[in-house]
Parts: sequence; structure tokens; C-alpha cells
Amino acid sequence: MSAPAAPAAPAQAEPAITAELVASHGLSDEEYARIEALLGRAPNFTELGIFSVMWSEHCSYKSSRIWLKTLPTEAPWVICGPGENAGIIDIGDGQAAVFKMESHNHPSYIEPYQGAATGVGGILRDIFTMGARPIANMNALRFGSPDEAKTRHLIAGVVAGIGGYGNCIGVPTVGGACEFHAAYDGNNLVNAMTVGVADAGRIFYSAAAGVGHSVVYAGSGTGRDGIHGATMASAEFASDSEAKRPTVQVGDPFTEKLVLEACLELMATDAIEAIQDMGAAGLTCSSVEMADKGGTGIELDLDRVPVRETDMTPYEIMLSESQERMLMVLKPGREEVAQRIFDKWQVDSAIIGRVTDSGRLVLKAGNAVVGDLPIRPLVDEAPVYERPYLEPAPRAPLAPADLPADPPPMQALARLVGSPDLCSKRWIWEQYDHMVMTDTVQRPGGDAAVVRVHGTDKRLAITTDCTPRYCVADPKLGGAQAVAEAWRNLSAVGAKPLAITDCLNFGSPEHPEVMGQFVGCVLGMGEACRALDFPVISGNVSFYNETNGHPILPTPTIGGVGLIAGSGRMATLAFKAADETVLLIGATEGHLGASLYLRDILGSEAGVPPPLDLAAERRNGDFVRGLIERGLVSACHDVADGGLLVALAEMALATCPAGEPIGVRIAPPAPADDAAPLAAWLFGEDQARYVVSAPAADVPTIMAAARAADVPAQAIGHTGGDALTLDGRGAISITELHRAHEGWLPDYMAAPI
Amino acid sequence: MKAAVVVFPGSNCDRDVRVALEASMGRPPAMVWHAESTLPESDLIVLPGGFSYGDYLRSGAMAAHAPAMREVVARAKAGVPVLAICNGFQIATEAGLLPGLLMSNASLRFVCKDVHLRVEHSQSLFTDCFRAGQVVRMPVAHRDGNYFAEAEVLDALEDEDRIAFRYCTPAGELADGANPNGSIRSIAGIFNETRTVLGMMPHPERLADAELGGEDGKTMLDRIVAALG
Amino acid sequence: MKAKVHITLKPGVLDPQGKAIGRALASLGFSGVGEVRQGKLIELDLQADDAESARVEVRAMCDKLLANTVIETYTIDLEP
Amino acid sequence: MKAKVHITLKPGVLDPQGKAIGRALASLGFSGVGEVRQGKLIELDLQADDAESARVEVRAMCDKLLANTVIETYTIDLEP
Ligand SMILES: Nc1ncnc2c1ncn2[C@@H]1O[C@H](COP(=O)(O)OP(=O)(O)O)[C@@H](O)[C@H]1O
Ligand SMILES: [Mg+2]
Repeated sequence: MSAPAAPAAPAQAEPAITAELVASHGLSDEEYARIEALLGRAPNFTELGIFSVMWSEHCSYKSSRIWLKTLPTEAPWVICGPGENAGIIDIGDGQAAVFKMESHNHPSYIEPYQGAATGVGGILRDIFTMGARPIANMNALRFGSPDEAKTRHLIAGVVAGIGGYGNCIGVPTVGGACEFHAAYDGNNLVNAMTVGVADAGRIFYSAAAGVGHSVVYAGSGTGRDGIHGATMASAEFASDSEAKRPTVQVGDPFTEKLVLEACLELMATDAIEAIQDMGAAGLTCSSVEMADKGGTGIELDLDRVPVRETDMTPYEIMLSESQERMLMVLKPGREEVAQRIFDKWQVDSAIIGRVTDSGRLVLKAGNAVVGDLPIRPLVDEAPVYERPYLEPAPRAPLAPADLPADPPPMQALARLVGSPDLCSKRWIWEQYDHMVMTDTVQRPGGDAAVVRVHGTDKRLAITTDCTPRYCVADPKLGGAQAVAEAWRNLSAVGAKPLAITDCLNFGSPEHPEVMGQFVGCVLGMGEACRALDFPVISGNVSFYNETNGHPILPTPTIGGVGLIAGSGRMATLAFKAADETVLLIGATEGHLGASLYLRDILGSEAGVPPPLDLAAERRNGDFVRGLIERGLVSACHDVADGGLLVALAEMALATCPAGEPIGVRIAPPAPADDAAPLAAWLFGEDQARYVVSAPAADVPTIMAAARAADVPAQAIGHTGGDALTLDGRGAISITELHRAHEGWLPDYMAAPI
Repeated sequence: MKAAVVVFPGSNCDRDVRVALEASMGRPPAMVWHAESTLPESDLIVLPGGFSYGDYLRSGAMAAHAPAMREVVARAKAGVPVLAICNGFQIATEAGLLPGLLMSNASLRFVCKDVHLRVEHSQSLFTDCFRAGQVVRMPVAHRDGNYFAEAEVLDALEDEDRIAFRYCTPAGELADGANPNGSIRSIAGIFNETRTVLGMMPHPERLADAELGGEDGKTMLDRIVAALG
Repeated sequence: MKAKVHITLKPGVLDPQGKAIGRALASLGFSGVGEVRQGKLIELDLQADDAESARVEVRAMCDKLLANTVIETYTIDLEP
Repeated sequence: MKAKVHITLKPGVLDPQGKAIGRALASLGFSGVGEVRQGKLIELDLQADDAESARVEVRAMCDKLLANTVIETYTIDLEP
């Protein structure tokens, strides 16, 4: 078969294809040679641009693909796993939950407000593209050291941007995470997750079918913004990255709200054959993926694409990352219905092409063909790299002798709850509308957010988790722990964990150490997902989070979703009454390695993270969920960062907003010869543990059930009083802890930016 | 009793208020698209919260010119009760139904949280479920909720008992720390001259369901519905 | 023709944005900054070709939509 | 001395507000309005008495705080 004739040169003069031009598109010599071989000729400028974005790390997953394939993606309740705009699970009664997480790290560093805002806009589109109404947003944030000059500016902008977009569109932002570490200086992370609900029988996919059917563009006009956003997300920052600034996009949440309502209304009419949002790499990626999935071709008339700037070239139109745009294939004869609905919502739309059977992407402008590429190679022949990787050398366990003397526990506790990582993030979530849609039944501040599935008595629990200090110490364990912690947080509110999405944030995959972290984390995640029946149904990889050779901590953020159905009972972490028994579920050996206490109080990041026993994890979590379902516990909280004492403090602190705080008194274990030091019992981060409170009368039932389930459980104290008291070791007032806990972030942000 | 909720491009609490009203009324209110130039027969008109036109230019400014608003203003003049919540309040001031306007929060940040409100005047369709001086709890969620009017206007509002709610501490005291947005004289809601139009920044529909953490909003909506038959 | 509309708050009207900017400037070490006021600048491309009718038109836009004359005043600059 | 800072979006940067205003004007019956862009106008009272140093100072304020130079540009007018 001979290659088709090369397309005509477009009206405007275009740069000649030179080695420099190829390199500036982020393509290696081998990659370019491969393109020429595939085409049987040299690409023109537009075609080169298209290859460069399709083959970028961001779109092609060329460094991560072979490893992502190892993750488990199936379960009986999974309707759609990775590969579509978002993953889908069955939540019963003919309903489905649709969710995904995305990173917008690089744009958020360059322009925090707009970068974060457009990140939210993008993930929302991924959800409603599938026919789901978005019902909750989450955001997982990591910033550099609070002492770094730029950190405050980044926090202010990112938080305002996430709120600015989500609040305007009217989807509640119900939770997230926000932590700090100097490794994120210059590379903050903004991971945004959206959960939507759809009719399981009315889900929309992206495979373009139906030769001759109209390809319709809807939404904002195309401008020159964001050109090469995808390649920017595929290159590490050099100190001159400020020069890349013009690629920033501005979000328009008002338009997105109209596009959202128009799309959902159109979807209800059965006019849509296939639909896809225009995200990274814009019109290129959306049209190529639609045609590839459908095994068809697409012909686009670029003169008909709505543009908002004059003299846009085919290259610019194809590569623009302007926001709030959708691409769809209509069923025959439905063009008018679509037009009417888009007009009602004041959304611009245009028929810009048609589906063909050629297997090619054909671009026309000014009556000439300006690009003509085979679809399959753009996707399937994208390079796949088996990057060399180095497993990190195992760390030495912490020897007790290495530890400096412990400060008094109450003093350490006050410092911990008022530290950047553990302090209340109220300053953030009060800037997010977390109540709109009036289904938020657990607001931010708990282990997982809980939202009702509108009009039913089912609820979805949602959490995001990751402990990067474990991931850097032991990637495999860290990856597994992130999954286990998400599972645990869902169990702690009484939800049955169903599936996860992820956002894998790492440095440059071209560095074997970083690649080793990536491989370890993914393998660990897979292991935990299998052990916990908690498959991965969507996700995203963000590499090149490093500046001048300093990578971020490996940060595989996990977004977990669970379901509360049946009994409908859920738990919250606030103590409910005085004189209840406080129980610790799970085994405690006292692991301080890589703990927050060690880092923030003793000043060391050494040691190995606590071991993870996935069978115990499952046993303990199932047990706790059972207690909640039976209505046996009045409060429940998992034990995580900061260990037992911090968990107890958080349960007492959560009582403050309601009025008089409820304190707690516990008895530390009697010192035995071989027992861990007290600090290890109080602050160690042993996994698979929960604290619950229950009326004394129910304790025998709980203990018996624990014995039957082979789950360690011990009564450690009682609720009551206005302090956290450690028998024989002092007490601290809850009001004082509250001040420390609530104070840090607002005080920090009050300083000039 | 019949109610109508006007929906503008960018409204996003229209469904919330519909759900809460339906719970009180036993049947759904009519949802009226902003482009309609006639309103159905209604005993109550609600302007819901959200971000009409993205809050671009000035919040409420563009929605105030919607065809449906001409009709709302005419009905309000004729005595039909209008409940304007959050963005609805902003629209009502821009449309001249209520005096003053809502500026950026003093913090310049969006704020979403439960606040305490002191009921300033209970002799109205909207507030007679409460006692004057009673403290109730409702959420706010806005970036432009900082009420402003000139001194003469404020004095007149006070003299005529047209201040419906003020932000306060749980104990009912006025304090800077209890004012979430810097509103002048801690104003959270005001009436028109006949107390048939109420504009308020807090969202009664968000605490109209025990599972959401409170029912002060339900008390209010139930009473309005009962009074209107 | 191009019209530039400057919209500013009337004197006496509280300006939270201006106040916040003033505070931020002071805390950044810019001393000697007195009052700060923030207004809007709206630029319009017009098809009108005579300045007089353009001005009338833009004034109408301001009164109807662009400015809230309860608290704002405006000035119009026309550029050919 | 008084400084007026005009802050506008760089050409090519999407202006959602301007777009919405343009549509609203059209639906209010103002025809013939082309592109609409919305910017900011910041007025500062300054203690400086020589224009040159005032300009340097205000430029620093713009770069540091008033303008977001990633997407905005500014011009400064000084009035005695
Ligand atoms: N960026 C954020 N946005 C909204 N909520 C947040 C954010 N960061 C933290 N939170 C909330 O603060 C609470 C504590 O967060 P975290 O310590 O990460 O919880 P956990 O340890 O249970 O995973 C959670 O309810 C979380 O949703
Ligand atoms: Mg937790």
C-alpha cells in the first residue's frame, strides 16, 4: 500500500521541519524516525505537533504503561475500568458511581489560581462526559516548606482557584488533603478528584461509530491558550520555567456550568452516539481517541471550528488547550435537537466534521487537506519505554538508641496537632462550598466525606490518601499503605470500600531512582488492591515533578470510594458523650520509624515505615465496619499520622464546634521489660488500627465479637472531662489543643503574601 | 399553595430549594427559566442561590435584567411574597427590589460555614416562626455577601423594622468575629417596605433536613408554606 | 471605535478590595501609600463611527448594566 | 500624588467576564458591540513627590502584588 500524497502546504507559511523543531516538540530522534517510517514521508508542521502531543508522556503513558498494566482493575461491581474518561462502579438500584482523579501540578505552580481552577474544570468534564452528574469534588494538595517564600502565595492561589471553580459550578468540594515538605518546593501538587452518579443503563462512551455521522463541537471558542500544555506536563522544570508562562489557561466555570447542563439535557434525549471532553492536547487527543476507540476515521473542517482569536493556524487549532470544550458524534438527524439545547444554554456549537471509515485523521482548512494521519499508529504505535530503574537500598530499622530523649508526651501532642501537616485545614475547606446540592452528610474534617446519592438512602464515602514519607523510605510498602489507608478511612465511617482512582505524582522517569520509586509504589498498590478487593478503575500519572534534579517525594495519591447502604448507619469521629468506653482495635507494637512524631518532634526522617499486614487490615476493617453497621459504636476514627494519641485528640477536638468539648482519659500500658518505650505506644504508626467509643453496656458484646473475629481489641480509657489525660503522665485541656489545632493555618496565611 | 423558583444561567441552588420546598409543600414548585416573560400563578416566588452569569461584572447584575425578573418585580409590587436567597438577594438588590447591595467579603475569600443569626423582627410572613431576638443557625456560602447601603438607608431600615437577621455569636451578641463577611451593622437579611420581600445571604434550604445537621431552615420554610395555605 | 469605561466607587462607599490591597502593600513594605481604591476598566469595540452617538450609547450601557449607579460612577473615554 | 494603574489581560488570554458582558449587552439590545474586555483600575494615593521615583515604586507594587504578570499587563498614570 502506498502512502497517500502529502497534504498541501497551508495558506500561512509554516516552519520547516528541522532537528531543532523536532527536539523543541519533546520528540527524540528515534521517535521522529519512527514517525517518518510510519508515514512514509516527513510530517508537516501540524502533523508534527499532533504526533508530539499524542506521544507525550502525559497522553501516551509511555514510561508508565507497562507498570500500570499490573494493577488489578476488575471486580464484579466494576462497570468500566481504566481507559475511558473515568471509571465506573455499580452502586445498586441501576445506579453507577463515576470517578477519577487528575493532576494539575505544573500549571498550578506557574499560575496557582488558574492552574488549580482549570484542574477542577478538567476533572469535572471527565465525569459528565460519561453521562454522570458530578456530586462531589475532592482535592489533594502538597506544598513545599512553609518557610519557603513562595509557599503562602501558592496555597492562597490554589485554594482560591479550586473554590472559585467548584463553588461557581455548584458541585460541593467535600474533602481532601494538604501537607507540606521541602521536597515539594518548586513542585507543588494539585490533585483534583470528582465523583459523579449516573444511570447504569445510560452511560456514554467515547468510541466514534457511525460512518457519516456528524462530529459536533460545543463550548468555548478555541484560542491560543495552553498550546503545549501536555508537553509542558511532560518535561521537568528548569529554573527558567517562568518563560513557559503564556501557556496558562484561564478557566470559565460559568461556561462549564452551561456546558454541563446542556450536555446532560442532550444526553437525556438519546441524540449522542459518542462524546469526549477536550482536555490535554485538546481537539487532537479527543478526535484521535474517539476514532481509535471506534475503529473509524475522522475528517475535520478546521474552518468550522469556533475560534475566539483571528488567524489561527491548523497547528494552533489542533493543539490548543482552551477549556470548557466538548466533542461529540451525534446520531443521524439529531443535529437540530442538539442545536436547540445548546442555544437554550447559550453554548456555542458547530458541526465540524464527520466520522469516516478511512482509519485516518484528515484535517481540512481553506479547501485543502492540511493534515492526514493514520489513527492507529498515533495511539497504538506510541512509544512504550521500559525505563531502567533502581530499587532503593533498604533502610536500616530504627534502633531505640538512635532516638534522642523524648519530650513530655503532652507537649509533643500539642506541637503535633498544631503542626502544618496535622493542623485543622478549616481555613481551606471553608473556602469551598461543601454543602451545595444539600446531600453532604459528613462535611470535611472526618475520615472520609459522605454524600447521599440524591433521592435515595444510599451514601457514598470518599477519601484521598497517601503517606509520601513511607513511599520514599520503602516504595512498595508506601504504595500498599496508601491504598490500605484509603480503605481504612472508608471503613472508619462505615462504608464498604469499592474501588479507587489514583494520581501518581513522581519526579522524572528518566532517572532510574525515580523510576524505581514508581515501580515500587505501583507494585505495592497492586498488592494491596488485590488483598482488599479494591480495584483501580481510573487514574493519572504525573511525572517530571522535579526542579534542577530534585524530585518530589514519591506521591501516589489514592482516591477511594465506598458505599453505605443497607443499615444506613455511619460513624463520625467526634466523641458523643462522656463516660463511654474508648477501645483500641488492632495490634500495637510501637513503630516509630518514618513516623510523623520522629520527623516533627525528634527531627529525623530515618527508619523503616511500620509493616503492613494486609490480612489483618482486612480483618480489622471488616470488624469495625460490622460494629458500625450494628450500631455498637458511637464514634470511630482510624489511627494514622501521629499515632494513637493524635487520633484520640482528634476525636476530642471534633467535639469542639458543638459546644462544650468532650475529653478523654486513658491508661498507658504498664511498663514491661521488653515493652516499647511509652512514646512508641503513644505516637507509633502501627497500621490497621482504629479507635472507637461505645457505651459501657455494649463493651462485652464488642469484646466477644473481637475475640470471635480474631481481632485485637482493648479498652484503653473513657471519655469525659475537658482534657486529654494520660494517667500518671499529665493532661492537656482540649481547649488548648483546639487553639493549637485551629490556629496554625490561619495564622500562617495571615502574614503578607 | 403554589410556588415558583426562577432559574438563571449559573443558578446552582435551584434544585436544593426545590427539594426543601417540596418537602414543606408536599409537591414541587414550578421551575421557571429566566428567559420566560411570564410567570405561572404563584403565592411565593423564590430567587435561588448560585452564580448567575458566573458573578461576572457584579454578582446579580446581569440576572437582574432577565425577562422573568420584570415579571418578578411586577408581582412583588403587587404584593406577592419573594424570598431571595444568597445570589437571589444579590439579584434582588440589582433589580431594585431591595435597597443597598452585596460587596466582596471583607476577607476577599469565599466563606462556607454555619453561622448564627439573630432574628431582628418576627412580624413577617418569613420570620414569624421565630421570636424576635431568637438565635438560629444556618449556613452561608458566598464571596460577595458584604451588605452595604448608605447611612440614611440603613437608618431607615432600622427605623422601619426592616432588618430581618443579623449575624451574631451563639449567645446572640453582635461581634466582628461573628460577622462572616464584614456586612455593615452585621446585616444578614432585610425586608422591603411591606415585608413581603426578604433578601438573605444565609441558606435556609441547607439546614432543612436533620441529616444535614439542623432544621432551622425547615422551620422557616414550613411556616411560610403553612401561612400561604 | 474603542470605548474605555472607568468605573469607580463613589467616595464614601466602603471598598473592601481597595482596603485589602492597601493593607497588603503596607505589609510588603511599601510605605507612604494612602488610600487605595479598586475600580473596573471595561473596554468595548464599537461599530459606531461618530463619537457623539457612541458616547450616548455607552452611557446607556453604563446606566443599564455596566455600573451600579447607587454606588459607582463612571467616565467614558473614546478612541477612534 | 495619585497613581492610576490600569490592569488588563494580555491579548489572547481568555476573558470570561468580558465575554459574558458582551453577551448581556447584546441581549439588552445594544447592537454593534464587538469584543469586550474587563480589566481593573487601581487608584493609589502616594506620598512621593517626584514622578520618577513614584513610577518606580508603583511599578514594583504592580510586579509584586497588583498585577498577575503571568496573564495581565499594566500601565501607570501619575497625577500630581
Ligand atoms: N485540601 C483540603 N480540602 C478539603 N478538605 C481537606 C483538605 N485537606 C484536608 N482536608 C480535610 O481535613 C481532614 C483531615 O485530613 P487528613 O489528615 O488528610 O485525613 P486522614 O488522615 O483521615 O486521611 C479530612 O476530613 C480532610 O477531608
Ligand atoms: Mg483518617
